[in-house]
Amino acid sequence: MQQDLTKAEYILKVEHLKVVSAQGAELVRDVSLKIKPGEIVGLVGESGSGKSISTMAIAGILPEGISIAQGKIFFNDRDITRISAQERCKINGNKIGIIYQDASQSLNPLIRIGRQIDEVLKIHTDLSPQERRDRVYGTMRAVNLSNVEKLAQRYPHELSGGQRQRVLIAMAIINNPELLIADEPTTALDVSVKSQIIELIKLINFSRKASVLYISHDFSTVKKLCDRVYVLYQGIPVEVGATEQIIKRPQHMYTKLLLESIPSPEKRGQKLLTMKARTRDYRGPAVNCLFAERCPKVFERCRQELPDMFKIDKGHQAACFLFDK
Amino acid sequence: MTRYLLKKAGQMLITLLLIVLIVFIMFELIPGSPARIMLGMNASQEQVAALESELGIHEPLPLKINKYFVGLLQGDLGHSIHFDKSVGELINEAAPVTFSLAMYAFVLIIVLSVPLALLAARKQGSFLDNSIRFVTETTLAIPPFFMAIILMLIFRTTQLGLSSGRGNLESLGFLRKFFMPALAIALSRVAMALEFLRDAIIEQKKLFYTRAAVGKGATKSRILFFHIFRNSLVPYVTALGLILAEVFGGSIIIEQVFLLPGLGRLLVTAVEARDFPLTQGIIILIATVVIIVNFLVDFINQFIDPRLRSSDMKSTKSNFWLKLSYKLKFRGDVE
Amino acid sequence: MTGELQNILEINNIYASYSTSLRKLEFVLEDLSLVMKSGECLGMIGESGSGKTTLANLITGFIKPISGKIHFRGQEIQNLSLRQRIKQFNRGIQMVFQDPYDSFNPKMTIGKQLMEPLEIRKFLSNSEIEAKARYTLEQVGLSADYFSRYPHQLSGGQLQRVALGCALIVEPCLLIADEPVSSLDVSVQAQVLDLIIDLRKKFDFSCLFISHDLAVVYHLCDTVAVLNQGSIVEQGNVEEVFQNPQNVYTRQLISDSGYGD
Amino acid sequence: GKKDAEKDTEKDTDDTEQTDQGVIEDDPDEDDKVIEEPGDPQQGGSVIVGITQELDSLDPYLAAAAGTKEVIYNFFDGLVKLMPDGTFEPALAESFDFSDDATEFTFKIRTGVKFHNGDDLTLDDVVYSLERAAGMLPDSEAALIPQLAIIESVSADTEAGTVTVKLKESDADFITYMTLAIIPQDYTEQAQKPIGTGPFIFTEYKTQTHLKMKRNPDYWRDRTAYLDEVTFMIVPDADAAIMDLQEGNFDIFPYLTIDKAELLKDKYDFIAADSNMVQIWGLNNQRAPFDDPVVRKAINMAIDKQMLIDAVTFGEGRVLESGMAPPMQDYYNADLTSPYNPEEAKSMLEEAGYQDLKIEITVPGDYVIHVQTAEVLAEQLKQIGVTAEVKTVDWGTWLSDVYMGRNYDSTVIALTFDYVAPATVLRHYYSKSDNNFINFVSTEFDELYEAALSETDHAKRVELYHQMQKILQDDAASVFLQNPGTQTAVIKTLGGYTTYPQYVQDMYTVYFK
Amino acid sequence: MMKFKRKFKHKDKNNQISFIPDAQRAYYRTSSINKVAKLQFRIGFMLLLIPLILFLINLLYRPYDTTSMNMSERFTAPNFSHWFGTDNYGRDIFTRVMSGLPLTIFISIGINLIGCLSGLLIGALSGYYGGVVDYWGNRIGDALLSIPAILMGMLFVATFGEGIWQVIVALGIMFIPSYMRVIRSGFLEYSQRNFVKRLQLIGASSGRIIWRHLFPQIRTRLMSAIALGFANAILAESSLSFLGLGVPMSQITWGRMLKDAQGFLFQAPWSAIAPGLMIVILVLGSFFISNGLKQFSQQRNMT
Ligand SMILES: Nc1ncnc2c1ncn2[C@@H]1O[C@H](COP(=O)(O)OP(=O)(O)OP(=O)(O)O)[C@@H](O)[C@H]1O
Ligand SMILES: Nc1ncnc2c1ncn2[C@@H]1O[C@H](COP(=O)(O)OP(=O)(O)OP(=O)(O)O)[C@@H](O)[C@H]1O
Ligand SMILES: [Mg+2]
Ligand SMILES: [Mg+2]
Repeated sequence: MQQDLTKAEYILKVEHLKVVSAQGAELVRDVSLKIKPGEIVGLVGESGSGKSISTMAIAGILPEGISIAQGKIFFNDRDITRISAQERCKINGNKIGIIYQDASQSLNPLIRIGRQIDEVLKIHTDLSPQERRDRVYGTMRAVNLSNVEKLAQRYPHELSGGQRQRVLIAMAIINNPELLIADEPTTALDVSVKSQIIELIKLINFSRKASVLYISHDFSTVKKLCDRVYVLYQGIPVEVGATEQIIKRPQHMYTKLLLESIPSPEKRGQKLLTMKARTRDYRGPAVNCLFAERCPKVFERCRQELPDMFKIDKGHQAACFLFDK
Repeated sequence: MTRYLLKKAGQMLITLLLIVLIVFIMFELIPGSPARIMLGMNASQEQVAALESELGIHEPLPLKINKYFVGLLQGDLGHSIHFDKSVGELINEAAPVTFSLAMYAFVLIIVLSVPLALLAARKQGSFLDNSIRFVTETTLAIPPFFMAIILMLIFRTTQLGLSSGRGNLESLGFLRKFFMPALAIALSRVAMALEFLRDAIIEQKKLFYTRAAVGKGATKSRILFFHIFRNSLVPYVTALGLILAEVFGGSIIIEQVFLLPGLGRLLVTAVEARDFPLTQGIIILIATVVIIVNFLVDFINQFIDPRLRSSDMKSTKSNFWLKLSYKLKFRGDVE
Repeated sequence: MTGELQNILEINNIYASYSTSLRKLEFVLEDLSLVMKSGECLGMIGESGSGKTTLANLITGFIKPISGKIHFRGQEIQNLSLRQRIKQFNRGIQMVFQDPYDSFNPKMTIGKQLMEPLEIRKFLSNSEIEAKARYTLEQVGLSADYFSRYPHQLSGGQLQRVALGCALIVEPCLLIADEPVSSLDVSVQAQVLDLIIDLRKKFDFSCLFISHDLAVVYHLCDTVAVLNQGSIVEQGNVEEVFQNPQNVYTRQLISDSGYGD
Repeated sequence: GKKDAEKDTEKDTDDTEQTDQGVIEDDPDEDDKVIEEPGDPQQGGSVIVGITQELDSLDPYLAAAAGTKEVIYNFFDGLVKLMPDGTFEPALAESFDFSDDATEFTFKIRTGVKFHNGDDLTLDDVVYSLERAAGMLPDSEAALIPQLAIIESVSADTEAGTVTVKLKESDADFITYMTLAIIPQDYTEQAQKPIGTGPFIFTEYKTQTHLKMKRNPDYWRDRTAYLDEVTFMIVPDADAAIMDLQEGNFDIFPYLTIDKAELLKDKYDFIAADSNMVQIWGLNNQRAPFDDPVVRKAINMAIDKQMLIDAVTFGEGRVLESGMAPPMQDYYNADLTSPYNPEEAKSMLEEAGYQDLKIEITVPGDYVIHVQTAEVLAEQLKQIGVTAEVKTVDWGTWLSDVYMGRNYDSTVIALTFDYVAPATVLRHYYSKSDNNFINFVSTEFDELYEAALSETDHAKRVELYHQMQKILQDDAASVFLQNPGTQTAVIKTLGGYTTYPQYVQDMYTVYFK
Repeated sequence: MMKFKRKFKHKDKNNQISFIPDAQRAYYRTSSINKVAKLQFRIGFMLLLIPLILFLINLLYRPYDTTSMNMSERFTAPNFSHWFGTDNYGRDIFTRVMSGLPLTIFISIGINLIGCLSGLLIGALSGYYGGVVDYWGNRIGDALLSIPAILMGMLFVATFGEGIWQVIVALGIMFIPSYMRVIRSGFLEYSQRNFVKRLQLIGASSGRIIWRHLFPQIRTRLMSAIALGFANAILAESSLSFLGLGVPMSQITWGRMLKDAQGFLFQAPWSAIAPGLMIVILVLGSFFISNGLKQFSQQRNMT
């Protein structure tokens, strides 16, 4: 992939991000991740592991009562955790495009979708209404929506789930953002629609040179799409590596077990799982390895210390004492 | 659409018919003969009997109902017993007072509740929010006539020159003259309207699409006015529709206090005099207005919220009703 | 998986619709026929809106078909009300729903809700009922201290286990599971799938498993039926269908999912 | 207030001038009509009168509410006119005469009198008026004025210019009824736009708001009314009108209670008058325990009437000892007394075996004065160990259940007399009358009553009525409470306000000083 | 921040912050809504305590008789011997206000009992079964609600006469549609939930589903409605009294006292202020409690 040398090495660099709720619960404990320009990075983890909260922290749209307690987020080498609302408005929708997890909740139900897509242009550009309309239709066509003139006049609830998701994508990419964050764009969708959207994201990444942060708990799509993958467990990345490495040679016990619990043709009719069930939802500060209670290979040290990331291979790291050499 | 309209019209008609029937049945049960009331204590039995038969009081109920409906279809509301005048004419005289009072109060409600709700909703639970709500709740807790009395005392002692609403309609500035009565009606309802709007705004704020709008780069004020405010209007408009019935109810009392020659006072006289045609006429008028306004509210809401246009919004609707019944209907009851 | 080859469920030419006016009649299920053998686990796949839930509701009796027949254990049931069904079959049809939190009374303890079906049936004494409920709880892999908890104190996976227990405690002949794992995490989904496999060995029931996840169906089921726009387009042994889909739609579905070959 | 009103007048006259030419001679100096010589009547000006009752029909025969009658009084004249001292003066009749047995009355009708519509008053109009009121017109079923039901025939003698009325039986009070309004023949809009011969002409009525009238320039008396225009403002609640009174928005306001005078005394004069009300605590003589005269007597003794008057009407009322009131002039038997003696009342009850007596007082809730009276009565009864429950019903219910249905224990009510005819009040105790709602039965009383009706000699009638009142007192038919006084607030610039034994607001005599 | 940490430590000992697996739920459980709701409860109860304490004092110590009249002391302005002054009969307003509580409350409770029980019955049936019952229930409710309630109250009282029971029945009937709506919407909402389906499948009868399962769901909501209804009943009673249609003269309710004071407002404003203030306090207290309950129920809804 070509790189513009004037640009920063990483388009997005998150360092030790910690997000807490008003009650002090740690929703995201310590997330660090880096995305190079043009790269598609996956973020996997079970429900509640803090994937969406991390993206919200990046986009500055954390819900009321939830705040960043620690850490920095560099976008093009600029810390965007403490910028003013106006500056945030300039970045969001312009340089960072976001596709939200739940499409039906992310659209204003009372406004025609054409206008909602147009709103992004209205805020960030000073194009004439005519130009804007052309661009809206163009982008809508680009995300494989057909019959766009009519579609633009519809209200969100009059669209199918797949269409809604594509509208969101159109909204996210219409300003050619440098970074596209896609938060589980396919979870709610049918199999056939799912693969279309994956193709679409690939295309955007290719044609518009956008970096992508792709969030999912579905390994099959991650496998198809991502260059690199972070595995998140209870607000802490436990393993990172190239997609190949993670899927073919998972090192952290959690990743291993997670992959094993996915039904596959070979395991048909057999029992799937060796991972113990999680018994409680601990939201206090991490003082030891959080996976210890479920880990089959747990040993004394796991219960006492919090493991760092240990290097396994080139670009492949895991937060497990087994690799502390 | 026509189907919908027809269905709605049918429902409205049924509701109206029921109202007429309820009033009919009540009047059948109410003791006291309008003839005797009209003629007074010194009248003789024969005189009363003669007047009663002239008024057709002892006719069987179905016949009376039938007669009434035939008249109604021809736009004839009957002849008032007490005033010896046609009901239509009497209503024509009194309705402008009540309707302008109601409209005035209505406008006051909107003018007061919208900015206050926006202020209160800015930060839920803030000092400002709490104090706005405390004050409006208090006004809601004051019986309306007591409120009127308090206002009267206050305005008198402060000499603001806002005299009570008595006098010729034409001779004084309408706005000044009706200010106090309208305010007395409005104050207790402001709390209802405000709370509705405030809750709606807060609820909308919690919804994800507002944050998604931040994600698009929209500014705060744009989000508030372009997204949140508009989306909060549906419950607010519905609340306003239902408040209207209460405003009419309020004007019945307030007209007594401020001595305004409106429908409310006419109605009290009519009921006391057992003047059935007049009572029925006024009730039908008020109920029709309320029903039509609520129909319009439905309509406006559909205009605001396209989701209400599609039929399969069962859950949204039920949720909606829940909230309505909660605050509004309950609060609104008999005040 | 006994050798008994009787059909537990036979659906013939069913038509179903939600529309109330005849003018705008739209069939959700159209001329649907399906045969399910006793003891088998039938997977039902199809995309969203294809009518899977509708079919489940039809079999359980929540909605009535416009025409067509449903035979359960040889008896025509499409016109029986829920109460009549309970009287007629002491081992009937039970169902597990997609959203576990939605399928429990949030204000009643798990134990009470487990015991309720038995209380209604009035065959057993109170102590026996409690014993059986505790036993069932154990069977679905939950310890006894969950007995007195409220639904919101359980995780989705745990609650889905309880839901299975609630359904199985009355020993049904046929269990309909409408996407029981779709709202769960992979790891939790795996637990529930394991549990179903386990329970099928312990209890003797047939299972209609509805899902849109082909992997799950392939993992769990013996036979599979593919539903498209209200009718079954293909039915057969799972492996055969997955390896050699006959229908165009099925082929598309399987290739999209990355299954098959 | 007044200046505004005057401006209004001017506007109004502009409108009406086309139809009634020269009705009002505008005095160019009207605005400066300030009181220079106090007490001297000035011509012109307009006043606002506050009235507290909603008006009903404006037809003088159909109007039933006292509040309406007192207003429309100004549009009409009767054959005779009641004077403030209770005597009668000829009005539209130049003179009148009646037979000794009081069955035939002859009136000589004045000539040159004009109705408001410009028509001359004719004998036919008088005959028509009497016949209509007596229910003698072909389509009428009953007398519109019940007292006139005894008329047998009315005939006119064009030659002599007289109208003769024959009665079915003798009625010495008949002349008092002849204050009856005389109306033009076959005019059908009396209820909406009344027309008579009176000193004022109806101009406008807005329901619930006001009624306006203007001076009749062709009035038949030697002078027209002083005032150019009078507006009756309807304010149903006297208490609520206080604020307006304090600002001087009304020129005349009748029916205030004396306690309000204190608040208004710098702007208004207060003119006291007797009312035409006999407030009684009616005891249902057929209902236990009031069927026992002992109970009735005991209760009569237990009531401190003066305290009641102090409490309810702030002392502005006269204690009554009989079923009639002082405004009835010499018919009222002022010699009767009843002692206030709760101890004896108590022992009387005990002797008669009544313990823990529980009674109910049903009052029409619309009348605050009666409700308050009942409240005070209940309190006073406690002293003799009687528990009284006050039950308020609305006026319609009172009329049908209590007055007509006679289904009650006791009630507080005021008997009113529209005419100064003693029989109208005492009729309530005549056992054959439908108005005898207290179920009083006394043959002696009945005989006296019948005799009085046909007696024409004034002194004898007075004697008969005095005897009747004594019977009522001796039998303790009910408890006669008070003749409440009324107060009329008249703004200090006005003079000439006159009160009558009848309920009227006579604007003819009112003028700016 | 300090606060958080301390809290944490304490909870850490028990080794659990919360047992709720889905933290979304956890968030709402422990959120600040709770605090506001509790505060509102507290204020509400405090307000309600004022009239209650007055009533209790009245049981032990009654400076004057409530009914005996003393003409020499009429319209005394508030002073040391008459704290709230005297009325037109020279009766002590303080004593009367103190003894006005029970009847005021009795009437309000009666009204709500009728409204709530009938509303519960109709609402439950129409919410659960829908169909014809629902349609006609709604039409009648609409009809009743589109006439201003004060007007209906007037007609009812004119029909049945004045008196405590009449007021209770008349207003009780007027309260039915409101309760019906609250309950109906609750039942409608929950009867579409899957757990109702599950119960039907295991053979639970409709009665069992309605009373054992659906009713508890709307209980908080209903309580909030009742608290509101309680306040509204007091307002309604005083409004009717104002029109002269309320409880009989001899009975002391605050509405009645306010009505009686009307005639002497300018001579003795204090005679209106004391009962008026009591009404406001009582009503406001109920509003607060209702609001608190409402927030609790909303919060429950989320779990
Ligand atoms: N209560 C209802 N009223 C009207 N239409 C309905 C109703 N329930 C479902 N439908 C319609 O029937 C069709 C089939 O719905 P169904 O719920 O059976 O689909 P499904 O296969 O279960 O989909 P999913 O995978 O999303 O659960 C859909 O088009 C849906 O819109
Ligand atoms: N608005 C909120 N307030 C408080 N806590 C929240 C809120 N939203 C999410 N959380 C909690 O924050 C944690 C991280 O949630 P997040 O939404 O990031 O999970 P996720 O990884 O996106 O899960 P999923 O796969 O279900 O989307 C969870 O424990 C969640 O319950
Ligand atoms: Mg998420
Ligand atoms: Mg489904």
